[in-house]
Amino acid sequence: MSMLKTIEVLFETLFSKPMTVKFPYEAIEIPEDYRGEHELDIDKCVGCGLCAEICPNRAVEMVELPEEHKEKYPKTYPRLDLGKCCFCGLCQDICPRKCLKLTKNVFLATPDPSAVIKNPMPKGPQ
Amino acid sequence: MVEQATKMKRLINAIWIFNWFNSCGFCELIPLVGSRWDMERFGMIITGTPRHADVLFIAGYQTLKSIKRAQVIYEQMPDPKAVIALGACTMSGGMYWDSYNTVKRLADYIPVNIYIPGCPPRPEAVFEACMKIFHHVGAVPPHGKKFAKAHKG
Amino acid sequence: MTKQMNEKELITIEHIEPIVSEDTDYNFYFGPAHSGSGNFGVKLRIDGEKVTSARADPGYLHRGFEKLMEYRVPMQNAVLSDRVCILEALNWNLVHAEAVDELTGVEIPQRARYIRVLMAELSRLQSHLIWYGALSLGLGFDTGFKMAFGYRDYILDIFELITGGRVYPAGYICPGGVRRDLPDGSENKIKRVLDQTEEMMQKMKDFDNIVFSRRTKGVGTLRTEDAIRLGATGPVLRACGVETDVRKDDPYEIYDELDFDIPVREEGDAYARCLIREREMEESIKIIKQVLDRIPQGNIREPAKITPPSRVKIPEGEVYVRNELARGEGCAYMRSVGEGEPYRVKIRGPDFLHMIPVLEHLLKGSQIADIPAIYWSLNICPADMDR
Amino acid sequence: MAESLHKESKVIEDISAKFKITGKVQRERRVWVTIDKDNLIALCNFVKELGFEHLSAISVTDWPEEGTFELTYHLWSYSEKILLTIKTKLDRTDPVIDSVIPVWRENAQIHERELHELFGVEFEGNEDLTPLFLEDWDGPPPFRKDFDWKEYVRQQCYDQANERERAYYD
Repeated sequence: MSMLKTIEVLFETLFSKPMTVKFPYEAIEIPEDYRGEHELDIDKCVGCGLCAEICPNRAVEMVELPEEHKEKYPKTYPRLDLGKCCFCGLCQDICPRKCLKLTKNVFLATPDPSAVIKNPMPKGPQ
Repeated sequence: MVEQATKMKRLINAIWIFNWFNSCGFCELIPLVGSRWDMERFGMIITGTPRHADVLFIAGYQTLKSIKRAQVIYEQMPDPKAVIALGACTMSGGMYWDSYNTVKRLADYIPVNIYIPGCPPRPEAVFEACMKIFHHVGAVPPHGKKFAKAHKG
Repeated sequence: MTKQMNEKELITIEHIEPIVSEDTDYNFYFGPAHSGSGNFGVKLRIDGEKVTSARADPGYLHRGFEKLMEYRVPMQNAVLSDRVCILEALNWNLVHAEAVDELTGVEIPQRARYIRVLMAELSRLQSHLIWYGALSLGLGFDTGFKMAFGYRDYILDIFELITGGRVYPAGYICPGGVRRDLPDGSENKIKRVLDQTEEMMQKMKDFDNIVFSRRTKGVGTLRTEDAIRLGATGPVLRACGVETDVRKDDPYEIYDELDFDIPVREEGDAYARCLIREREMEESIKIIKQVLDRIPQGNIREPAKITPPSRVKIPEGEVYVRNELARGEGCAYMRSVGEGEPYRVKIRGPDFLHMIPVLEHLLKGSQIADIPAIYWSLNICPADMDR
Repeated sequence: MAESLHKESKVIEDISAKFKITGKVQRERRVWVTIDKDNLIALCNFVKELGFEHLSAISVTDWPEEGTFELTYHLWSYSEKILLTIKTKLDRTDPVIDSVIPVWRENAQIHERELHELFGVEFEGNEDLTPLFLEDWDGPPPFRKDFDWKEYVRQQCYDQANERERAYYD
């Protein structure tokens, strides 16, 4: 490769914008239906259990709510264990009521594994 | 406890990483090392031998054969060290929960400082985990029955 | 000071025993943790600088894939199937989806066929970029490594846009079609990424410097009859002069309607394999452009809703699917007895034969310095060898 | 589609002229042939001359109720561009068959070594049947149907009391 070629490539890359995304200050825009952390809309959920059945990793389990919400939400609702989940989105596609949605949040790092279990909670004021 | 934390504090600006990537992590490590995310901006450099490494990146499932090597690597690393486990397979067996040859919980074999769920986790999640672990290091005992007792001593 | 030493202690040349030839014969483990790929070891027996014998030591990634698929329904298997070889997830999705489609005999909508080929070719493109990065890392050429993985990231943005996941499409190509439709505006995003990849390939040609060609030319040459006897397929076989490509010989999906040509070379050495893969990237870009112009409208999956696992039934039958992956010929034999789960799935990745017979044959008699060039010119991925 | 099947049916005629087989053409470029275990090697040598030089895969299907292993040899011919699958059955209690190494050298050797480890099939004539993937595994051959992985994993790795692993016990 002749020396001229090297200098040309050198200047070309010297003045072109580097392709690095400087993460904490700038970030690439995550597209609309990215498969990240789950979000359950408990009012629409009828507790049919299809998401627990289709999940390949058995990360979804149907559980009751704690006592104080039992009378308002008597049925069983999906509890998502993100430690087992492979974020494939099958539960989101199979849900007949479309109440389980995968959001764009990916920042889930935790020192202890039990903190990633998402129990179904009503979206109340508390 | 305190002296371990001070030792770890020195670690923050230059984090030398040894990656024991079984399979999934490898395809997510490349963007980290590549020029798009470029983890060397934070002083995170991949070293060839565990002897120079401070942080052990373990990603993907570990088979019975590869966990033996991972333990040897963990013991070879000099003392102020941290272990970052990427992916769901390290927390609970993940997608291969019913496979006869994979390790279900990494914490039984290697003390893990921080887990990153995700299959595999995004580069941003890995950066955020590194930020988390290195800012309040020492306060968090490594997770794992066998090793937690040793840590208290 | 020297006078006090008596003659006995003076070491003369005759006292040092000559190194006899069998002392220079030792074992060497080409360690499991490589910089370029998953975990895989080769036990080498080395005499001086030459490798006298090599023996592959697989098993670091063995998770019993074929039996895991016997416990899951096809939709769950689709999610599982993109973890067979992590570097070309969508191609393995296509292998699994085609096996189930041929068993169920369902008629795939035409639009889904086009999207499938589009995604498979994009996955081949990014897999070749990984190969180029890993090979230049193995040869110590770090500019190529950083550049290849940087440009691959743009293709991952397309995967993220279309399938929702950067690296794992999570069964995007599923039995019956594809899981999601192309978001609008993705055509020109794909075209922009193709231009960036072409710009990178232009740089690749400029970088074709002495170091790169000197270290791979004449290294790891494979004769044609050895290649066929050892079971090499794909670029490794085309580098030995056999003009065969599963997309042309055993066409699947819509490959018989597209026109692309197969690069073939005669030398059969590592450099020929590199040139073939560079030409194949240009072919993939040509295919993607053709597919983008001809995508018809229509729905994207035959049974539009996902049937719950309890009511899924695969009709009885057996089928053998062969696909052209970036590394070679990936095949799946699926046997079903009418239940929801397949009765037996046999997956044979191209690297099962590239990493054990072909690699052992090539490493025998090569120099130690050539091991990385041979190893990464075969574009190996231990995940689909161990399964 | 049907009219272009003469190439495939010609392969079946050539083979059935010499051997007692039951063959069928599944679709274009797919020919399935069943033969009994004894003259498998003769058939393999014959089809190798016919041009089937690429051994794509060897697979074993385990039929516990019938007490048989079903071996399938998938062969591809670069010249004819047809995939021929040879299927034989062998007894499950002592699965012994003679190896096809004389026909397809190292390619067959590595396939047989893997099937020996995962299914326990004995291949006579294949000297190197050492374990391939598993290191010091003393259990039964793992891919057999009677070795249930879910049971094995529940005893080895999980305990029902653990609230998080309850889901693995359906």
